[in-house]
Amino acid sequence: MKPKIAFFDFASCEGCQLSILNCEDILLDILNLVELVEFREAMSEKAPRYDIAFVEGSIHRDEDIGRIRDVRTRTTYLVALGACACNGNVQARSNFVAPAVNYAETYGEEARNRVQVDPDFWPLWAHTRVRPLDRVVHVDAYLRGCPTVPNEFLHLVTSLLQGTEPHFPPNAVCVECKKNENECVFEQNRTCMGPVIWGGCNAVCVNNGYVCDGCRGCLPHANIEAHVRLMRQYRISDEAIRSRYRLFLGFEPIARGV
Amino acid sequence: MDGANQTFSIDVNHITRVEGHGRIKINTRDGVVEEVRLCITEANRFFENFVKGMQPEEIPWIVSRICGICCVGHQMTATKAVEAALAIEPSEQTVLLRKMLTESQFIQSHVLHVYFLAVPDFMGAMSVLPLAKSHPEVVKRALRLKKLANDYTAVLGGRMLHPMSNTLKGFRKLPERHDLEQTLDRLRAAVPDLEETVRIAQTLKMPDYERETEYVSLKHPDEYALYDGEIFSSDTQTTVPVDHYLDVTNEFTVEHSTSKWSKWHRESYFVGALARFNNNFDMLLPQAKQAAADLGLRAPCYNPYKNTLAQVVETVHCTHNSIHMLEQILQYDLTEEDLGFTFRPGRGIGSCEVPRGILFHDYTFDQSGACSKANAIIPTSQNINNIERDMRAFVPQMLPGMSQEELKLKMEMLLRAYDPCISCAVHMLEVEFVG
Amino acid sequence: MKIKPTPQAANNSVYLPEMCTILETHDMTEQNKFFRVELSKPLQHKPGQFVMVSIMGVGEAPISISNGPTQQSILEMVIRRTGRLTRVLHDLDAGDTIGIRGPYGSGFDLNEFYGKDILFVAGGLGLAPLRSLITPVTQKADRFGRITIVSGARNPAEELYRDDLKTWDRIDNVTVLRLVDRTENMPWKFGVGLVTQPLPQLAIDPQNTLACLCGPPVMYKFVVMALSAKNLPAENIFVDLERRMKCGVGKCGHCQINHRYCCRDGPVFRLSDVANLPEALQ
Amino acid sequence: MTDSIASQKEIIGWIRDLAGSHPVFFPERHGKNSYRFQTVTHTSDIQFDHYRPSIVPPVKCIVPARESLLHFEKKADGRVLLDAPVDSSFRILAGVRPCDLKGLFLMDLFFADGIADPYYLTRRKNTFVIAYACPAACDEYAFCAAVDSLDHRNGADVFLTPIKGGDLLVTAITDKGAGLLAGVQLEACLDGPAKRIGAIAARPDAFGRSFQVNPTNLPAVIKKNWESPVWEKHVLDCFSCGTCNLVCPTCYCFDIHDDLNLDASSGTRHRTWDACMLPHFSAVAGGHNFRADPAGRQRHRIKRKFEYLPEKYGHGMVCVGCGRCGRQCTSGIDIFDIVTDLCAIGDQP
Ligand SMILES: Cc1cc2nc3c(=O)[nH]c(=O)nc-3n(C[C@H](O)[C@H](O)[C@H](O)COP(=O)(O)OP(=O)(O)OC[C@H]3O[C@@H](n4cnc5c(N)ncnc54)[C@H](O)[C@@H]3O)c2cc1C
Ligand code: SF4
Ligand code: SF4
Ligand code: SF4
Repeated sequence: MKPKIAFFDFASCEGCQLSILNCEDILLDILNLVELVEFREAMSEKAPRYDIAFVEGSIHRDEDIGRIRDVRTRTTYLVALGACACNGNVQARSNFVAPAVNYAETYGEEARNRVQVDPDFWPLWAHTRVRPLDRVVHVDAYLRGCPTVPNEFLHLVTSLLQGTEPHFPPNAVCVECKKNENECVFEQNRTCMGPVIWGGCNAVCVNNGYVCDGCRGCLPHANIEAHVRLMRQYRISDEAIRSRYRLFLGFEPIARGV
Repeated sequence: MDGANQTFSIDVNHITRVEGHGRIKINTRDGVVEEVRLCITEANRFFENFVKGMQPEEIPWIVSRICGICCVGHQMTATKAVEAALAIEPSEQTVLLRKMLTESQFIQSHVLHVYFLAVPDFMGAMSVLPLAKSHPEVVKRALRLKKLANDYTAVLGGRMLHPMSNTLKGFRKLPERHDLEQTLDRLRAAVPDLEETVRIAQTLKMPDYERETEYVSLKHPDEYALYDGEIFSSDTQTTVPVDHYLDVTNEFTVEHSTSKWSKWHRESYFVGALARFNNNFDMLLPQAKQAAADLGLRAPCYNPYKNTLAQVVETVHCTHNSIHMLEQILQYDLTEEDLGFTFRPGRGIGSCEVPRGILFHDYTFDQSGACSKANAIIPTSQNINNIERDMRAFVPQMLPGMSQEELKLKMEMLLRAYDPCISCAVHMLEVEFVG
Repeated sequence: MKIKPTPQAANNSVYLPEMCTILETHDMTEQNKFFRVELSKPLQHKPGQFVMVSIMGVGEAPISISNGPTQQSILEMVIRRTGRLTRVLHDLDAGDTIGIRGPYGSGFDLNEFYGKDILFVAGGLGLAPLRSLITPVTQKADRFGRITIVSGARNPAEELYRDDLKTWDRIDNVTVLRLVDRTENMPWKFGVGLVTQPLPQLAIDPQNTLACLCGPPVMYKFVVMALSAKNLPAENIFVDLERRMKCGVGKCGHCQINHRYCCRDGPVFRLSDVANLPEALQ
Repeated sequence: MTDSIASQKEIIGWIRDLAGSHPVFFPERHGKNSYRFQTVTHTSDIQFDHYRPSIVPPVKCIVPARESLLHFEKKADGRVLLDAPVDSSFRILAGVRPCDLKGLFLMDLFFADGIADPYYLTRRKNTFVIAYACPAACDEYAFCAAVDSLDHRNGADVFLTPIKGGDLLVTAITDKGAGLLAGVQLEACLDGPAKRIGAIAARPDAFGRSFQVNPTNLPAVIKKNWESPVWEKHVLDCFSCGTCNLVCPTCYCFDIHDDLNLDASSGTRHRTWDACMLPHFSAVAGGHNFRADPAGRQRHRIKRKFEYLPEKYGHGMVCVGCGRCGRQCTSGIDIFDIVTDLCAIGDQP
């Protein structure tokens, strides 16, 4: 029987779902292999149970927690889709600003004062803290990156179809940089997060003339101390290093500490 | 059962086939509409807040994450704003490449909206999936056009979403000549698919509702304004400079909304494809004008459902305009540019049209070299006010002859016609229809 | 000048498996499944060798040959469910197809064993490869000295090849010592303890005994210590080692133990050779 | 072996001509500071004067970063069809420096050893090599002389030696090489050996970096160091990123994995470059990792180059001294420094 798959989203740009819709060449093939039961971005149907749930976005509010827990109870396998779901992505940087300040910045001083004294004030804003999914529910697999990489999505789907789990080797972006024969950006007197970042994106940013900013999250074995020393050698101030780590890695322990 | 003399409440939570989370609530008592509300339930990601402290070149790259489907638009607008702040003048070559990048995303976003999000409504389908079986040729054409547009974006930007090639002053990596040539060939070959798209759009039966409002878009003396121009109002028929955008958007908070709303010369205004079409019809390429004629779309048009048709017209325009731009750029070799610049503190404002309407970004940099203040006003948050007013106007008109289900569908369709991108609405908003 | 390329070598790749049909499977324990596979021709293997088993689309892994050398076109294996490939293997049954290439590795040289006392020490799944040697040895038991088989399992339910152990035990010069780490409240009438436990009591003639060990990495150190205490020279001890493998033919580099390739130079090593391989028993 | 003399211009013209009818790879300038072996086209910049070892060595043309080992197709009736096509296309590697030539020569041994690897060997058989002798060290990272690869010639089909006056001594080493040169008008040279000696004499005395220890004694010195503080010292800043392996002309470890097509029945078994410095290189199912600490992996890498493989194959160091790993390591960890430290310790009584 075809596995039932469903897509859900929380705070995100929804680009990861779009990345999958963007696999035009194979979209119809995929739909032959699975039964798509929920995909709010492209369809109106809803379903009570699914085999695989792809969840995009980070968790911010109490109501998000309720909803992701509900998804977890309905699905056999839960995949964190994209950087927001895997590690909080860019918005995790807002964790470094107190919620009241966030409101004040966006909605004015008055809002700041009220949000602090009136718990019922604009409950939708009950912004707690930007968290990746696995801080709230168990996650079975991670499709990293901002946006997610279609090839990894395919590997995941074909693995599950065959009754096994996907495997994403914990190798640095540098590996793919070498396979693409890129000149290392350090060679060009620029700095890169690649050595501590989980590869799998084919080093696409370096391939296209940029550096790696680390959207796929830190490797489990990342040698952060060495990376900070390396950045300092390139005369990057500690403050700038911290800010750099807080671009995409705001939720990683390192970004809090550097 | 029609809605006359009925007491009911409709609550559509998690509206489907729109980007982001929204909710429509309608309450009627004895056939009288008591309340119509549109709530946006998307969690705020506080972009304006957390970009503070970032380096100038980081900003366009990070704020593209506001929205997946509008990522190019956000990146372009932010690039222009930061360049304005730093007094960076991009070269002609850069501007041309950026215009192509912009139009590539118009094609992809409009094709996605028309085929995946809107057409199923008209064909009575819950989604595009059943159409893959019943109308495979339609779905295959949609995928073909979308793929072309996506590949076009990737050729220029490095990848389809959150492209990294464009940066302040220019491109980190220039597109390969070979890829540009191939894109040109493919765009030319796509013309029949476009004609077919127009033909399908002709068959869509648009609900017959009109409400005249203020239409706001960029306007440019030489071209159909997408990348550049000044802010134009259909009410005054004049433009104001982009730097005065705050006078246009006049954001205000309303009791039932967590977002700021916008209004200019009247209670609400419309941004997006229909506004551009109404305001800049003359600048459309002949092929696009022809498409409009084929669709029976005449400027000015006051039926918001026809925003979808205006998107079809713009798709035709962008494709033909891209063909012209590619022909132009292929006449000379692209040159690597020095992307170095000297920093200066200051404030800069940028505006572009994105598929869903006019977009503003505003950044200030202090002496430290980092961003100290940021603001972004997104088309969808400008439109929400207008959408709710459309709903309030249409629901009483529709009620007498319509079942609850139909009414619900028509409201969803109306919302979808605006192609709202709620993820973009970094300004939070809540519109409730409770009775 | 136009140069003609050397013509393409037709499908003779070492990495090309033969697709074979599974004849029989049964669950031996919760994690271990027995497979009997039909080949197109006899494997011609030596005891202790292994094959690469694959499922197309999932991957490939080294698995020990568990049956003794035979003229039949049969391959027997015990596969533990641990990862990506093995979990899919566990879903297969008689009639399904898997890829096999091999046999690979050094293996045991049966000739060396004739006339000798033999001590087998098998921990858990280690009995599967050792069975490929125990089988020919017990079939011609009269040509060997005393044969002792120490077999350890985590608990009674985890014991492999129960019938074989019984059969072997019935042979005159064969002693089978069955142990479990813990009974875990299951019926068990044999020994309780680690495989090292009975070793001090064994009468071992250091000059005329060969010992073959196979089990989890932690086992070797302690068994070797116990055997050294009995003065068994390192030349007389064989260890069957396991490493990550991709190619099985000494190329991919994953299984290297210092300068040796586990797949080519092993997986069966003489302990005296391993002495200068600090990575071997760590 | 025949010698002749040609100007650089003639040789460049010859390479361009070859590129008209065959894929020819030549190290071209790339990025700020690097070179890449790239297919020669009419816009290629072909010159011999400037060079730093390319980002990845030319052996990438023979073992690409990813190649297919076999295709499979599962039929509805349960049969599985397999096909293992071997790439037998033809290519020329030109401008290969002695370090990489030695690298190729060693790779030839590795892949032919034991059960031969048809993918490598078939491509290699159809690969012609035009090598070029370096007149001076390419940069401060090179130490080819210290590991005896500077004068390596085995494995080339044509060898180009720059001689006094700027011309090139063109030596057809193999019949294949002579074939490549057939039809090219070259000035015959009768004193090739003398010219070669002259070219060597004209090189700077200190050619690149050198060790305190004679190349032939290196394995013995490295062997003494199993437990050594040197290993830890040189991984303090290591990212375990594998760059040092991936850019090495004699690293050949690979991974194999399957990719299933979306028809869920056909697909390809691929082999991709792997690296023993990567953390999971020696990890097995269940989580045990036989080389879990970076120092152990670093030791393994160094010992392979300077002890294990030299002893096994008997063709000298398996590090060819190109300097790529040190040059490209983001943390500046340099195999030359590691070996120097080991030699220093080894010298202590
Ligand atoms: C010589 C030899 C004989 C073996 N005999 C048996 C046997 O008879 N029965 C049995 O159940 N197991 C045996 N193993 C172990 C078995 O190979 C692994 O359990 C198996 O590779 C796990 O593969 P996987 O895909 O399920 O696991 P994953 O963890 O998903 O591993 C992925 C890949 O890594 C490699 N790999 C992972 N673990 C190992 C490992 N322990 N050894 C070698 N490669 C590994 C394989 O290429 C494998 O496909 C043997 C190993 C070796 C080296
Ligand atoms: S550019 Fe970045 S990812 Fe690439 S090799 Fe250098 S440090 Fe690694
Ligand atoms: S190179 Fe870095 S920033 Fe770019 S996609 Fe990969 S992990 Fe993300
Ligand atoms: S290149 Fe450097 S950092 Fe990377 S694994 Fe090698 S020694 Fe370590």
